[in-house]
Amino acid sequence: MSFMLSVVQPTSTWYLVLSAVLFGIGTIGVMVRRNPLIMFMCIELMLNAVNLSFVALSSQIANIDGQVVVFFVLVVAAAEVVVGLGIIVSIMRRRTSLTVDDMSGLKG
Amino acid sequence: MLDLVWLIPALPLAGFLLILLFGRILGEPRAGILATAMAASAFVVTVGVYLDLLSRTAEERHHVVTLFSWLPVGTLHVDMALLADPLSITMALFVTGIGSLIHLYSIGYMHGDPKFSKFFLYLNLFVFSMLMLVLGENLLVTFLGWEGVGACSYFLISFWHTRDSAATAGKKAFVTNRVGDWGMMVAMFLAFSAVGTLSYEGINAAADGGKIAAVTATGIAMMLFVGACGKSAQLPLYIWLPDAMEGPTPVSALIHAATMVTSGVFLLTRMAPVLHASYPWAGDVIATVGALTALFAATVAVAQTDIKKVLAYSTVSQLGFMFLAIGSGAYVAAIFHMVTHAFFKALLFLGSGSVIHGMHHEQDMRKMGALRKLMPVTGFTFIIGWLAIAGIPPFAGFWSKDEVLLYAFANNRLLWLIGVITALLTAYYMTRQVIMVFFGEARWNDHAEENGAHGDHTPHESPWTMVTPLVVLAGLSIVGGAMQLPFSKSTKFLEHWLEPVVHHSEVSIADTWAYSNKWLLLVVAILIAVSGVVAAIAVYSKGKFKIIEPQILADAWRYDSAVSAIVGGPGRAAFGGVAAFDAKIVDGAVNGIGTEVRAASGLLRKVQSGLVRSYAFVIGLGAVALLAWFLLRGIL
Amino acid sequence: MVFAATLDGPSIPWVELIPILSLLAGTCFLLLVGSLIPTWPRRGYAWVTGISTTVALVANAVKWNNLYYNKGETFFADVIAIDRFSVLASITICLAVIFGALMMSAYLVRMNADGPELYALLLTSAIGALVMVAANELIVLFLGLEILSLSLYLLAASNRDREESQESGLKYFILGGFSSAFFLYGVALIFGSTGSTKISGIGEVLSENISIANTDAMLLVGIGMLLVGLGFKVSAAPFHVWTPDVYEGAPTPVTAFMASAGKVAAFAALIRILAVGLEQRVDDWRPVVWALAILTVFTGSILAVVQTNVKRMLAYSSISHAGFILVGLEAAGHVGSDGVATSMNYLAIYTVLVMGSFAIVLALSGNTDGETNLSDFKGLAKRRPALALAFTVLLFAQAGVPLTAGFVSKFAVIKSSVEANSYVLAIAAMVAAVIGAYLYLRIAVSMWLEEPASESEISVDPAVVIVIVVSVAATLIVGFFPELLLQATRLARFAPL
Amino acid sequence: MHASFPILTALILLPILGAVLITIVSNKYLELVKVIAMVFSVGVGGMSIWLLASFKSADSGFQYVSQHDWVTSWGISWHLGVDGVSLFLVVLTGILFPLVILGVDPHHDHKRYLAWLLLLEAGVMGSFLSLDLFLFFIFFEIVLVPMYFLIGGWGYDKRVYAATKFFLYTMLGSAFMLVGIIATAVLARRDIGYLTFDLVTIAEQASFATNTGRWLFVSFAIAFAVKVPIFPLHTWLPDAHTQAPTGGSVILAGVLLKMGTYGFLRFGLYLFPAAAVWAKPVLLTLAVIGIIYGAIAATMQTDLKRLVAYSSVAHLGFIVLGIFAITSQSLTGSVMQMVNHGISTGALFLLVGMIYERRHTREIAELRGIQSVAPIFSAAFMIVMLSSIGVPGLNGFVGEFLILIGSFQSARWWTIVAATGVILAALYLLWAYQRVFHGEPDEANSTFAEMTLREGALIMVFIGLIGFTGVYPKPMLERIEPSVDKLVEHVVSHSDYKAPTTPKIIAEPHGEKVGE
Repeated sequence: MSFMLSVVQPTSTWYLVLSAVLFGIGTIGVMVRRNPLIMFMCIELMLNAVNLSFVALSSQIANIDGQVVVFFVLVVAAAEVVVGLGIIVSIMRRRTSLTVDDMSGLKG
Repeated sequence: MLDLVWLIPALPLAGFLLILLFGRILGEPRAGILATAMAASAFVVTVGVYLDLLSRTAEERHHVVTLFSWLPVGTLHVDMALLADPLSITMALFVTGIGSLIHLYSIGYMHGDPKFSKFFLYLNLFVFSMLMLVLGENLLVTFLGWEGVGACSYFLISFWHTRDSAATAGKKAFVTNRVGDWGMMVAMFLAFSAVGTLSYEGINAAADGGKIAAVTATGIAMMLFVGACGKSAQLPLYIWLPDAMEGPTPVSALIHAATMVTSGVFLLTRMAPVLHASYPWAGDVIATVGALTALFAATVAVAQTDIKKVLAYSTVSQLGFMFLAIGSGAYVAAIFHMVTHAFFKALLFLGSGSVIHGMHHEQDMRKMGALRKLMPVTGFTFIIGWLAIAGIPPFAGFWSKDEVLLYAFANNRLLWLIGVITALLTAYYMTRQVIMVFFGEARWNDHAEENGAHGDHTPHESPWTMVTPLVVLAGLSIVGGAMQLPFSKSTKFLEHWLEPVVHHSEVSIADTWAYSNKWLLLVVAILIAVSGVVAAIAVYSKGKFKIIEPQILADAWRYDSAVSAIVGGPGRAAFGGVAAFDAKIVDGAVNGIGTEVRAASGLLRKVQSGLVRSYAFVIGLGAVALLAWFLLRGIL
Repeated sequence: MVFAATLDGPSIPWVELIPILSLLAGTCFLLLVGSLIPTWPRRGYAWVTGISTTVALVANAVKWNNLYYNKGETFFADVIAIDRFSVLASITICLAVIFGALMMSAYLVRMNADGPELYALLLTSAIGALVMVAANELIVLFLGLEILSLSLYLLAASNRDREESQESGLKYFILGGFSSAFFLYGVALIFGSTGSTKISGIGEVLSENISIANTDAMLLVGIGMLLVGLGFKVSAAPFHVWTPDVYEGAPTPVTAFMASAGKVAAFAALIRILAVGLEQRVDDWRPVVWALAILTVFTGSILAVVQTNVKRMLAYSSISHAGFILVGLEAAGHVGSDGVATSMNYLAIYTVLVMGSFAIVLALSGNTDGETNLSDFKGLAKRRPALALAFTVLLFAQAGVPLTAGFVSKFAVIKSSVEANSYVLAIAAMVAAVIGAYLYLRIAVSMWLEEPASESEISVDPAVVIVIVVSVAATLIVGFFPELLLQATRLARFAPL
Repeated sequence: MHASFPILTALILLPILGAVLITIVSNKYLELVKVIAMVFSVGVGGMSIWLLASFKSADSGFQYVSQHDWVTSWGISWHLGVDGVSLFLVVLTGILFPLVILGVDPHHDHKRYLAWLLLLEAGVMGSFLSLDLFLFFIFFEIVLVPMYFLIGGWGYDKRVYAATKFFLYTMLGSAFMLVGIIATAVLARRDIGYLTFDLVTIAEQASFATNTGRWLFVSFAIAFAVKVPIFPLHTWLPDAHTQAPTGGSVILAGVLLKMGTYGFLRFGLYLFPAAAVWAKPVLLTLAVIGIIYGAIAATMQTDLKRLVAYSSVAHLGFIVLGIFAITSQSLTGSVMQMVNHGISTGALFLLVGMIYERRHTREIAELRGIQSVAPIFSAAFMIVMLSSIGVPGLNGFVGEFLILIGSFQSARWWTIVAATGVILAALYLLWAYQRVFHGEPDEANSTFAEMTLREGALIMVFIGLIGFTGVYPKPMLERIEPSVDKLVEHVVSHSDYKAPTTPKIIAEPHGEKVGE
């Protein structure tokens, strides 16, 4: 019985895999979505996936640093939100609807 | 006196320079007189040198005057040096002698030509080059003259360069000669690598001393012969000479009859020891080519209607005789025939020139006739020349030609036969020419209109400047044979004279059937000549037989036209092909790379679509590639 | 362990921080006083920026002098490394900031949009850059990177009147964030596999090859992720895609700055990580750098061939320059190579060249900041010969023509590459350089060999003149006397190695 | 001038100074600009002649050497020197430039034109004088810039294309050489003990592994082969020559191409003897191909200038043949021919330029019968042409003959084929001459102006050189030969090459009779 349970007992590997999956989702999201806000969220998703693996790894190798990192990352992410939204808003000021595909004047 | 040998070429050179600087100021006729004076004084100096040589013993008849060191590089030492010995002085004598006569003649002939002084400029330059050729102490100095005469011949053939035919003829002459020059250069290279020097002394000494392997010697000899074929208009390179008649007639007389064209013969005589040291077949090749050329040209001469063309082909034919002699090892005979030929062929050319001059530059013999009366001196001298070349005793040509045939017989009877047939034809076509020009009824009146000539176009005798040379040459053509009479050792003056030059190489036919029966051959030769003359008279004067002048002969067996066709057709196409290859393929590749890069650029641009998503995608792809690599590294 | 049981933090060596602090002070001053006093004397902001940067520069110079006999050390519990390498990079960056400020002032004056914000952003990004080059700790490095990038995003988008500026800002932002995520993931994985985020620490761990729970693969993947993130910042193909668009769209002074300071910082970080942290894993990353280098030189030079916008051309040329620096980096992956030094050498020279070039573009680009087409350069030799000559010098320098700094830099890189026996890479790079030369020739042709399209008077702002003169002078001086620079860059070393 | 005066350095720096001065002087004082250009170019010319006069002919080593440290951390030094091989190229450079500056009018932008020309002169001088690989490369490469602007700025209709092609093609070549140079220095460090780019040090002290040496040689050879140019890398040349302004063409043909052949001598044979001997057959073959191919291509050209350009391909083929035949005569001939070709072809380009000035066309088909209207001009052209054909007594022959007779010793069959080139040379030049100068002038050409005094004086200098060198080459030969012999010895001692020997017994000047 306990053996059965032990199979479903999540190990750090599970978290790593999960974070990898999340990261992948985020990546693909950036590649396929058009709406800048959603792309932006995908990036946030990627960052948080990384946070997850930091936590998992730090517990795995018994090193607290990894968990400290998360705070830094969160701060950075917050800063990014500010900047990103700033830019998006300033663009929105000229045009009502926006997909990044509209912003393809520069090319070649 | 011998040390003054450098004066011989120096004088014409001075003349050249003077006319180059002051030609326009001098103008006509002073430029001509100056040039003639220079040539004449060169002749005087030559005579002096000749006498000096004569006063020495045979061993001492050999003097080198080194002017300066020309090309000293490593083991190669080439001096600008002149060699005075019997052979070179013999050549120098008749080059300067006949040269000055022709200068004199030209004063009259070129009268009124706008480029009068330039003509003499070239003439003097030619004489200078020719003298360098014959007096050169080593192959390279000779080559200097060799190319110089080639260039002058180019200038003079295309002297009236506004005539396209003249321009083309000049170019043809130069380029064809270059083919020969190639041979001569290779010969020099071979000689240098075999002997380590280019001086005749060195090479000939080595050859006599058996220091040159037969194969090398043969190589040198054959290459020299290639050169000779070019200059001396032998098959297959003779084609330039007939066209060279585009030049003024004095030029034809001087360059294309008397002097330049014989330099091939001279060269081979000069290098006789090498020829002697080479395989026997080398001589046969030369003799055969000579004989064939002689016959070939003679047949062609039979059907020519241009007064100068006849003489041109006859020249080719006579040169053939000389090579026949060389190939048979009869160097003396070759030189002998060369000298006599110089006399009578110069005479004939000048005569024809006088005729052309008198006929207001009409060259077609069909429009001549009965000029004997109107141009008595010209006619008389021309007839002498005719008898000389036809081989009628006791004129010069008879003796020399007989000598050649004698050696030919001793060497190879088939070649002798060819020679005899040639002699027959020679007598025939020369007689034909004399009849067409000087006898028969006058045909020039009915053609006068066609020429568009105005006023009085009755032919007239030429001025004294032109006639005097004719007389002198006529005299020489009569007595020229005296320098080598077959009667006894003592009458063979030329042979003694040239002895120090060719003694190692000259064949001895003393104990051959031919020698013992030489009088018989002599008689045969006479009969041949006479029959040729008679036949011609029968055909052209008496009209006994109908005239046979097949077109194929008039067209010189279509050899020349065939060559032109090949050069102008496939040859030119091939050249064009190369040029196209260069533009399309070689350069095309270069430009192709350029366009390829541009294309690649255009292609890669597509990636820069400007779409953020696709950029992210590219980055993602890159990331995947990198990770793939690292994972592989990790797993392996 | 950074955080000991007691709570006294690590001692702070303020002296070492003077550069960063002075920049920080400058920023605060600009923002506070700028918001309090609305109207400033002309170019006042630029002066403040310049002064604070100069202070930083001087401080760095002094530091360099002190470091002449020792390589330097690390502070904050080995988080910040002040060594010859970082100081050299810092000096370069400070120069870039000063140039940038000068161009910025000219630009804003012309747009009459002078204000403190952009200068503040300039300074903050400079701070980020300084942190990056000195960081001996991946997270600190990440922070520096983000400070730099965030400021640059804003700077790029700063011209609200130009669609392109906005677009470039957005693109840069999205892709930048995207790539930093990769970088961060890499950090995480390396942390997981080595148990350390200190660059030197990682090096030690790997050299002692203490085996820890996780597999080697994790470390390798981590390295890959790091390379993606930094490859993006240094615009190495295929992570270069953003460069042309952003460079073209951003205001010219900003382009110049991000092309120089941004690249220096990113490369410094990359070099430090690879050469110090992953020294043991040379065999893993060298082939990748090799491939990236070849890909980058060719992408840059080939794509430049058909461009018609000078700013874009320069963007592509900067890509191929990045390729050349990677060549140097690849050489650094061999034992006893001076690849690091030559790469830094290249970066320093490249900074000058790119600054000068963009300064000239700025001088010509008119009030809308948009007239940067090749056609706008037609017949420049007839309109402003001096300007044309200066640009020609800078262009030929970038092409690597001898007696210019550009040649020195290329020669140095190729030399290290040859010394490292990577001949193929060296030859490939040189061939690419030839292809690239075509681009410079095209500009030269339209300047010298074509008739001017417009005769309008070109007025060059004195600030820009300074930049141009200095950069051209530097180009030629270094070109004729390479020793001056070589002596310095030769000393670039890491602490605490 | 006393010996301690750094004349070689001056030869390089003076033109640069002149160029700088010209750039400073305002456009308004055009005459001043011209004067400056004249003074400096003539000054340099004079110095080069002084160099020639005071050159110690017996000395086979480098003379007037001046050496100063430059980039110490890379072992690069400012190392100049002149020997028999480079002497006459330097003199040629010194003579050609003033002639071009005085004799050819660019028609517009004199100031820039002259400045570029002087820079070009400095570059050319430098590459002939450098004894340091790095230094040589710098000059070799820097030359492209002024030449590029000369072609592009003052050339004819397709100038930009030609200039760009020239620049990129040559630069691509030197790209390989740069890697080669660095590799050479780096690899030589093992034998020498320290890093140096000094040519002499490397050539004398370093020895490369067989294959390494070959690779290095190839990397150099590519650059030189492009510069010479050797078939099939020659196609930039016709374009560049045809589109360049007259002055440019003269310089290009006169001295720039020689940088390639000179490079083969100095940095091919001298630096990598073994590899050079190894590559001998290939280069000989290419040279011979170039001779024939260039001549054939020249024959079919319809553009007079293009024809001359292709003739250069053929002539340089001879030079390369001589270089890689590696005999005393062939090498001396090659050096000789470098100068001769510079004079003859330079003069040809001048004359073609004069034709263009008068008729504004280079198309052979549009020219006709000029000899009737301009005899003196035609005479000048004829003389120059004959020298280019290689008629004895003119300079062209001396070099050509020495090359051939020398090559025959070590490369018999190549030489025999190459010698046929003299036939073709006569063919294409005489044919062109006939089409341009012979015949009746049509009315377009009937107004063809006779040579002016200035032009005449200009050409006379060339003709004088042509004549003198052809008749009395000894002064040149005795200065060239010692260095060349030294080079041959160097090759022999550093490779398995055996210099051919000619039988000494009879090799005396007109040797005494042997046998008898």
